[in-house]
Amino acid sequence: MRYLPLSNIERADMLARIGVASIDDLFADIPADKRRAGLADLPTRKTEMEVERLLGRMAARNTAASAAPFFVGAGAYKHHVPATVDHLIQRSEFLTSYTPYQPEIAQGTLQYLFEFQTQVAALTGMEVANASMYDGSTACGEAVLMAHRVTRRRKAVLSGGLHPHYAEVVRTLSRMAEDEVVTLAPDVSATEDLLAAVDRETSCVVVQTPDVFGNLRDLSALAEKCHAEGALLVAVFTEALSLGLVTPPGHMGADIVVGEGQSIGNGLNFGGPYVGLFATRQKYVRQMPGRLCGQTVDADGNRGFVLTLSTREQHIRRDKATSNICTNSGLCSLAWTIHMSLLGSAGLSRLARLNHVNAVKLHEALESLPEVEVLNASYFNEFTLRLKTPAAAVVEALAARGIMAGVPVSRLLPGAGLDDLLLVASTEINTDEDRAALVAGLKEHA
Amino acid sequence: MRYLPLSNIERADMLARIGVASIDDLFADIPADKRRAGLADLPTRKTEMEVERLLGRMAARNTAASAAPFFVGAGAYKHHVPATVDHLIQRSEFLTSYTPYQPEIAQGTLQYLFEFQTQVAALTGMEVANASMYDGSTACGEAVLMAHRVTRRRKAVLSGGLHPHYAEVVRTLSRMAEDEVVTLAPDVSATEDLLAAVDRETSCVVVQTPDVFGNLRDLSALAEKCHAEGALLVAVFTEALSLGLVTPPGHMGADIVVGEGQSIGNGLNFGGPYVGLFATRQKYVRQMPGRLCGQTVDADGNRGFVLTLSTREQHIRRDKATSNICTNSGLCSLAWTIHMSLLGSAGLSRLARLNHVNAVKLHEALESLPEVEVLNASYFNEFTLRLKTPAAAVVEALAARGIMAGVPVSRLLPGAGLDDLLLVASTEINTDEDRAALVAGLKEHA
Amino acid sequence: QEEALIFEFGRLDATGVDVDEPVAFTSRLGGLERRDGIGLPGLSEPEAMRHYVRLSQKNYGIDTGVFPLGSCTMKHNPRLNERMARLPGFGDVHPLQPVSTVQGALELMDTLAAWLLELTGMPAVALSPKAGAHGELCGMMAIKAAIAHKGEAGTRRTVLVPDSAHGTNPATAALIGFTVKPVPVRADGTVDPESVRALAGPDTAAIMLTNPNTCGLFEPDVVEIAEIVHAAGAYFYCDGANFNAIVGKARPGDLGVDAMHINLHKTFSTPHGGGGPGSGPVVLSDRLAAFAPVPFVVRTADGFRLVESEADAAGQGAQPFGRLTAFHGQMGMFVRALSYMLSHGADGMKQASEDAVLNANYVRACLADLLSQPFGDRPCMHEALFDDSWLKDTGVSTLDFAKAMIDEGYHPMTVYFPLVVHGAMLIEPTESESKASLDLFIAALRDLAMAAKRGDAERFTGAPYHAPRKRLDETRAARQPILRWTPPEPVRDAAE
Amino acid sequence: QEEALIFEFGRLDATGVDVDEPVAFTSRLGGLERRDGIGLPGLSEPEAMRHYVRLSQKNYGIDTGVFPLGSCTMKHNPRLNERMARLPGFGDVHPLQPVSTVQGALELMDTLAAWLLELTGMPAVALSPKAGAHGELCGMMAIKAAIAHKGEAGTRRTVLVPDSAHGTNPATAALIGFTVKPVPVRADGTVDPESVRALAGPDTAAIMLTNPNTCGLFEPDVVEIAEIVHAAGAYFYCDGANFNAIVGKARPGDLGVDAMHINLHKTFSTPHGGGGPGSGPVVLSDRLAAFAPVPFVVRTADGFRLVESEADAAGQGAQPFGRLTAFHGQMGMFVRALSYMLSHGADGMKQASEDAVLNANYVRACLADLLSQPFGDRPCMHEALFDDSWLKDTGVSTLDFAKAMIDEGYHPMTVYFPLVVHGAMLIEPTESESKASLDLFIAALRDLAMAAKRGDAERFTGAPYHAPRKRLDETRAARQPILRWTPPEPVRDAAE
Repeated sequence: MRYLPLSNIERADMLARIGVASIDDLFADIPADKRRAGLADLPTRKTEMEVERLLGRMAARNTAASAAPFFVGAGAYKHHVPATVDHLIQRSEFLTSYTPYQPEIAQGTLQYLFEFQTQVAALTGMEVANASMYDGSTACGEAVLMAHRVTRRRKAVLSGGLHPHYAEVVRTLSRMAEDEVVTLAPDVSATEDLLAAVDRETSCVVVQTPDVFGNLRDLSALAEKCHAEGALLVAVFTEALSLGLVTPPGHMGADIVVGEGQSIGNGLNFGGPYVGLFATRQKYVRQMPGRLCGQTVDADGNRGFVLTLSTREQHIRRDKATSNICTNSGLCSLAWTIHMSLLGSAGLSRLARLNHVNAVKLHEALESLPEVEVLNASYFNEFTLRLKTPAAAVVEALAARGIMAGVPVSRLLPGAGLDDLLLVASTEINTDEDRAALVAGLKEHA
Repeated sequence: MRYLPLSNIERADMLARIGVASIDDLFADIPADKRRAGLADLPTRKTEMEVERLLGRMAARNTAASAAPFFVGAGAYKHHVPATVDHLIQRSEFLTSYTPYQPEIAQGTLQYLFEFQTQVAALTGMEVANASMYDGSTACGEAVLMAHRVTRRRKAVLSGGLHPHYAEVVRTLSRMAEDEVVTLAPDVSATEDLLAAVDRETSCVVVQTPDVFGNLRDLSALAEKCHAEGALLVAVFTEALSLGLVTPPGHMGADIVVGEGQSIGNGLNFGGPYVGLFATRQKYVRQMPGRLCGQTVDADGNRGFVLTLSTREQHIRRDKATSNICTNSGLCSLAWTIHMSLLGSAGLSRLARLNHVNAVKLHEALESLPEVEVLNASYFNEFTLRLKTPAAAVVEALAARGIMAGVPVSRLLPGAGLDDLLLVASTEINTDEDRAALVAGLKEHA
Repeated sequence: QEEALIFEFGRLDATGVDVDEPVAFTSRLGGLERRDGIGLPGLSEPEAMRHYVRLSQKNYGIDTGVFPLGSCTMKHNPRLNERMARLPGFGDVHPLQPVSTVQGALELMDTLAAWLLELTGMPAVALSPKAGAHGELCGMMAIKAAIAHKGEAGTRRTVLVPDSAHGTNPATAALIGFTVKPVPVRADGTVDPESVRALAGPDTAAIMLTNPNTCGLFEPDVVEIAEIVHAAGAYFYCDGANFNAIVGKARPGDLGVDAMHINLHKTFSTPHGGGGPGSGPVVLSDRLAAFAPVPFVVRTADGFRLVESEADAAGQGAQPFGRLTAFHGQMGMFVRALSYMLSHGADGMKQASEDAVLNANYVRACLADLLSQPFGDRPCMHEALFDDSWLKDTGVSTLDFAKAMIDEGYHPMTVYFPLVVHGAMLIEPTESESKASLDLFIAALRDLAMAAKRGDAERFTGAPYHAPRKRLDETRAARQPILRWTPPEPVRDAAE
Repeated sequence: QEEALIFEFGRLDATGVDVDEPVAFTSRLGGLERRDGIGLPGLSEPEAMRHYVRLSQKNYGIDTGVFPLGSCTMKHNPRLNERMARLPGFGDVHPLQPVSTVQGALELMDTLAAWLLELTGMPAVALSPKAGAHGELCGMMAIKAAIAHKGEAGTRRTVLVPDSAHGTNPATAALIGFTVKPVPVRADGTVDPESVRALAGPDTAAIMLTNPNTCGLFEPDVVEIAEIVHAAGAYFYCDGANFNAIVGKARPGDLGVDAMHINLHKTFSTPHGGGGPGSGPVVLSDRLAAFAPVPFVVRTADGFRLVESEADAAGQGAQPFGRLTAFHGQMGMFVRALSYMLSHGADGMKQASEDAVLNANYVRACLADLLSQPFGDRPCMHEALFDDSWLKDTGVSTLDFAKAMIDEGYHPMTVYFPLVVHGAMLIEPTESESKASLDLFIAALRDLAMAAKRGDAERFTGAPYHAPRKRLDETRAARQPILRWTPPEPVRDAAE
């Protein structure tokens, strides 16, 4: 087997050195009646060529985003990632390294995490950030738990504009932790009265901007209300690129900002792995979940970096830890920080502008269609259409024509009576031809 | 522009430091009437995404070998290369390094070249090998020039089984160098009388095995005859993998062995870059062209490697050099040596056997067809078919059906009256389905 | 050479990504335009390339040397798997595309699930957990849901966790409201069924047992422990971090396990990537299967379907406890893990487990005369555990010894874990090391051990001497945390 | 750590490639089965990965630091280009597939050719040469063919080559039977037209002139030289190794050039790869175009066609001098070069040339007070040339100085070339270096230069001190060449 270096002769020599007669002597602790002689129902080893064929055949049964006019978003976005990014994250020294618990030989990982944390803080307009979480939705769940810890309250209020999957993650966690959650009704046009939902029991309000329907939200008044009631404002985003163009939550008073970082540096990957971003105020840093990289000095006085504040973490504090989380999304955060370092403020804001322009162009093109209505007053690169027929069927019909039209709201909120709504995202990848194809398709099928 | 780090402010500062008023002052030596203000007829810079689209569109207009039943050979062969190989050659320290003229910081390149030379020598059954040439055909040309130097004669004899392109390369070089070449008639069934062509004027005989028609040749008698006449035997191969299964030229008395290494570690690349292999006897080493890596010690007495015998080379000897060659095929030789290190004798001979078996299976499947006749008495993984109609048309007809049937001999030897011959190669990539598709296609179109 | 921070050499006006300047347009941002400069430096592509290549050179990886990190399973990461995960049909597919356009992706998930079930002997699996600890959460949530379903939510609130467990175990249990009750480990490093029997009762929700355990031992009484727990009406959660030792040798399903997470990045070699991403599918027994979270894949006559809502799941007879993450799990890791499984096959995976155990025992046997073993000179599974009693009076600590390994070109082993062993050193060579490599490694450790015993303390207490950094001050980092770069105070020109 | 040779640790019975064992079969090998063991060790994949990763760590590349190698043009290699070359439609296409199945590949070659012609102002190009020196051979063969066509094969047998030329120039001319006549370089580092006039005559076949030349200077009299050569009935071959300095600023076609090779790996950034592969297309004037070798691409109403035989070419009115290589040239490099061109565009390529020249002059200006310039303090093109007169009496040679740069973390510049300058040091920073990077580089060189002048000779003569190897004994390597590994003599056991 190509991955296994030992020969049978070596195996025999090693058994002799150990002083046992056979390999099975080393497995003697397994109860005799539970021992297996192998895995008879599974196929035996395959050559690399065969594996490529098998998996290649499966892959070929999927339509890649770049192979079609593509307008699917709702929490994950198709962007162009420079070839440099994927090249660099595959460097052996990054790819095959471990969590940097031995900082003297992990300064590469640690320095990029320190740079990553600084970038995330700047992007979100916050003071500090952690070294990444699994994804945006789990970061959102962790934000609520952190708000409980900070406020010593246990009731979260979820906006009706929060991505339904994020809301489900929070509700699942809260149900299990026996905390309270108030979820507002789906809020297509960003008109809900969140302020009214905040009281002295509220630990936090969780609100997304751009929200799941694409609306941009000014959080300033809500932040004031939260702070007046002693609650925290948790701001969520699913499109990190939006922060290149719109006011970041940190500038509107948010206490915790979490979001999905996939748009920067990371591919769609059918949903994962992604990279959760988590930022907060300096004063809450010891309540923050997840891994943190900090600056220090070595024995010679030279600057260096280490994982720090690990007394919050499970491997030290066990059942008193701030979170059970053990890994971060290391390699995805590396991709994120490389892409962000390439972009810089200048590239980021231009790229964000191009996304917005493409969405505006699509909006304008769609206005000619009597079959559809754009519901948004504001948006970044995604908005909601009202169709004359159920959106799910329209999406399937367009898919059959090779057009990926977007996400039917009914897929995210089944049974909510929003079957005629379609979420449409447009990024820098869309061309005039893509837009024309979508308009033509909707004209025919919507 | 993403590749250019200077800002306009920096450019101005630097011009000031240099002490000139404008960038054009630095180009003052260009005659004024020849200066250009740019390249008006060419498009301006494109984003990475646009370049991917443009080139992706061109690439999509080609049928990839792995996308079709594939039997094309005649000097380049489709083999499976482990993913490890391409990963490793893209390591920055290999990819972006230069010819190892500063050996203290190029031991990585030098050690793999030393290993490569040893592997090539072992594979060909020779004593020494160089650090690679451009490809098999140019290595063949260099072999003839070397034979001239060694024998101080200037007449080469080319077998009719030599790949016609290789023969053309040698003839072009010889015509230009005003040397003599005798080319025997195309020798489909390896029955030519090469011994008769060797005389006291002959510097070398160039003979290929497996020859271009796929026949395996025993060179022993020819070697004896050459040596009796004071000529060298130059043995050529275009399928390096064959040496895993058949007697290497070095064991049959060849003095110089050259060939195409593409089959090991390197993709088809529409003809290049490939890697030329060049091996000879120790006694001729100072007449060998190309780069050589040798073992030595450093100032501490530790083993190390350097480029050596460079007094043969153009940058030292200028017009007295053994060759004008300046580069080798560094990265391709790295791919070759990595793949060969993974294979080892054990993997190599098994892979070669699998190739041969697949060819035998194809042969047997074709025997059922009255439309075709296999001409070879022996072969490794490629043989010649005689069809009832011109092979070029058959190949086109099968290509239209998505089958890559092989190479019409008329493409290599136009006007030679061999239009009904088809070269068919079969490697480890071919499946039973591939063979069935070819047989069915030939049944219908041949 | 030192490598500056991007903030110290990057320019705020520069970018390494060309983007077409958009045409003039009417903004639809609702007055929320960002007005600050963001403050992120941009690097040209050559600058970025060099920065990250140089940073990488300060790292140690499996590809650069032996990485004997016990419990972490740093094995070879085949590049085939990287290539497969990057096929456009896997890497460039959106989680919310119409399911008709992702049938191959769903097939892959279904195939991976089938392999995991066969390997573990379990009837169900939840794929969506994003890491090992997330898998633990998933399994414990399923247990909590099952308990609630039986009407015992108010009473069964205690989870038994052996002292030797990973920290994630108690943290996970506590996170969802369970009270953690420690189970002492007996002198031989394993759990005594009688300890469990004494603690298990009507208040017990579950036991969380690692097997093979963190001392590198297979729990010989695991079947009896499972029976005790089940008899008490509780569930057996197995931490599967060390499953890599027994693939093809024993099946958790045969041992009475109700839930076990599988670290795809440990057992099936998806790269650790400097700390993630991981992937932690959870296999579930019949007693828990119905409570698995959404989404999941079902096979129908028309192809594969994704069940994404609780309502849809209910229609399938399931009672999912909810949702763990926005989408369907770590697809990129699924592809790599399946590529690993297909490559090894049944025979290769069994051989891999055997080789992992063989290598660990070989290291153990070759060091047994110098280092001390806390539980006596007996075979281990895939990792060899030593304590620090042999270092007594040498002035060298476990940490010092670990740091000195760096100077010999090796990554240290896991130290000070498991907590039940004083000054623990946990060595897991994995099946990826050749005998030649192990022999060099053993020789280096023997040389160090003899130096320590000889009293050459300086070689250890100042180590590492030959690394990109000398020993780093972790206390200072924690006391005054500096978690981000801030611009230096502007130096005021005296003339101003 | 030392890295052993594969022959020293690999096993002859091992392999890292799984291959299905073929079924029994009837061999058709004609009795020529190989019977020796071949003798090649096989490495498991993890062993191979580590071996080559560790070897790579002993190398220096553009990605790891400044690589100021004059005349070699070590500029940034964009990874986009690597990705494009690996598209299956380019990387996985056979050169002898039916042309109907490779129309995109031919389109790419045709597009590349069109760009090269526009950039150089020339009417024709031969793409097949596999490297710069091969391109020289192509160009000189075309010249020889043209001379023969005019019936002057017997008389025009001399080629003029300036002393400053690359060694490939005289070697190429000699290879195909020309006699090389050196042209002296005048005191300012350029060629005096009068020297050419004095040498050119009816026996002259061509001049081979590098422009910009190897002293880093644009030949100011290039047009007059071209006229002299043409007036003598000879041809002007231009070595285009330094074309990267003038793209968008001047066109060889406007200067009277008849043939010029273009190093795609220098001017258009295809990676040097430790010594290749290169690619050396040759642009040709109208006087030579007809003699270009086969194969070449022609555009027809039905698409692109490959002209592969001399007969076919004759039908197109061409008289190819023959064939240079088996197939169509370095397709992999064509893709990368076109990707580079498209990315830069006309504006970017001009800017790149300007930045390359600006960077070189900046380095020159910042070192001019310490180092000596052989041709005075005047602007250079893309590379700055110094000689060793400033090192006189320091006990430090150019080589020592170069080796000392290694200890500062830099790759040495080109040394002892061009031959016309004593102890030459040729620095080409390229456009890829940022100003910040150059400032560090300049500071390091200034520090070294001052140390040399200060008499700190030991820092130089023993250098490098901090490299994977101390200075290597090249004489010993050449005197008793060891060009391959051989098994050590078996140690005979005394007891036997």
